[in-house]
Amino acid sequence: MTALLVALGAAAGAPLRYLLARLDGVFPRGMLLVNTLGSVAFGLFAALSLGEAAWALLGTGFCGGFTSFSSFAVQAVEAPRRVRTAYVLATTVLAIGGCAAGWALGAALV
Amino acid sequence: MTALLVALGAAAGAPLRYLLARLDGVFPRGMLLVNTLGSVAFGLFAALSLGEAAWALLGTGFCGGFTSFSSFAVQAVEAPRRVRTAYVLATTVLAIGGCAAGWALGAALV
Amino acid sequence: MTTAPLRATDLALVAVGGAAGALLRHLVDSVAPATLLPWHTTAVNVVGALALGALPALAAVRRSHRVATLLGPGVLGGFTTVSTWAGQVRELAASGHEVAAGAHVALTLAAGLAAAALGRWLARRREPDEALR
Amino acid sequence: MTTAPLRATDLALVAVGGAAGALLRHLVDSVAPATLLPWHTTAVNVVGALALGALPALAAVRRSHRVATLLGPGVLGGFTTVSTWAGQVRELAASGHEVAAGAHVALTLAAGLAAAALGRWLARRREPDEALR
Repeated sequence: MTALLVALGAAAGAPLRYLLARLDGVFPRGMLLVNTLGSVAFGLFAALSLGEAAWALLGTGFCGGFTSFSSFAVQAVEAPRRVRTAYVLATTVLAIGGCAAGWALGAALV
Repeated sequence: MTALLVALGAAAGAPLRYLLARLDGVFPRGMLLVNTLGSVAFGLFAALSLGEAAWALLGTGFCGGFTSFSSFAVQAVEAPRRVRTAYVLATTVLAIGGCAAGWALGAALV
Repeated sequence: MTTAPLRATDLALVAVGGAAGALLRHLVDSVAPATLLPWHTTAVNVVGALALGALPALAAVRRSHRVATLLGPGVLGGFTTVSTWAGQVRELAASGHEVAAGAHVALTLAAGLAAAALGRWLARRREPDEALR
Repeated sequence: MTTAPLRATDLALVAVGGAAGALLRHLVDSVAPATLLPWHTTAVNVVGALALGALPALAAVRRSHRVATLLGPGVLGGFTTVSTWAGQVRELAASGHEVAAGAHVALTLAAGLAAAALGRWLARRREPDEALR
């Protein structure tokens, strides 16, 4: 059951990432947006203390399938040097900072 | 506080809709996707019986600000006749059916 | 598909406008009396569809892409909602009010589409006036 | 910005692949021993980055856009995750393990980027081979 919910959440999150990744230009702003938004949502859902099943669907499945480390890493490696540093820094700061912000927001709600 | 959360949720949902609406062609598939996904999420969140504050953020704010009836109605009126009927039917069926599916899923989780 | 470049300003305008529109909807929700049919949501959606249709009647909207973005996909997009409508229909049907659910679907669609068409017509009427000046 | 037409098939392939990738990640999560540093997530992300980089080494991926979409943004996109990584870093820092949080950031970045570069290099090495045949 939990596995099914993980798969279902990712089946929604992954194509949504694919759509937003179409915004990528020389700077991969689409993937940056995806990884930021997904981390905010992950922090928010984590703070809401969802049940195990809801967490499998929304946290592990949706947010996990929506964000992608592999795309980020390959894009960073392939980007022109001047873009690379900015992209790696921006993703790291916005993902972790966004997750903390999402958590803080969620914690204030429960 | 509730009002602030509604505004915050919509401030995230509305630009996300704007991005996905870029997929609109002769057939407004971007907005159809937005209204479907937003309704699925609305049904899911409703079934999870979130607290009042979390609901203001995710249901009223995010899903409400993400989906848009006004864009749907104006697009339907402006579409060529053969597109119009399909668009109105698809939006109605997918939004209400999607919301019911999201609810059923959420109800199975709690 | 839109191939126009995506501007960060536009996203910000939609975020600010969307927040304002959703706040306005929340205000309407909180003062509306509880009735079987959620008239206030129908009213929000019909008024929003009329306003979005008629938006080009405003000279400021025709002149400025930014004003159009703030008010259209921003304020009116955040004000109106498909998800709440769908949620209300589902809830009415699930609680045994199938007729009310059907009426909520039909009334919102009929009045909303008519309002959008009326708005477009109003906006179109204004253009020759402007051209004559 | 991508201006290539959007195909429904691609979205379906990404959905199916993403679900399979996430399932695989869930499997790794559920068999991984509980340690302070979540090594299993680092491993998932590093392996996924290596695999995505090396993907063009597969002839089937070079020949078929669909296979590439299924495996790349699909399976490997759903398998790897930034949100879980960010969530773990936040949790480590919030529970007073600031050094572990910093190490998790640095190790994932260093190993992940190196793996992606190695994967790309491996894929590039193969191309001349193929051309010589």
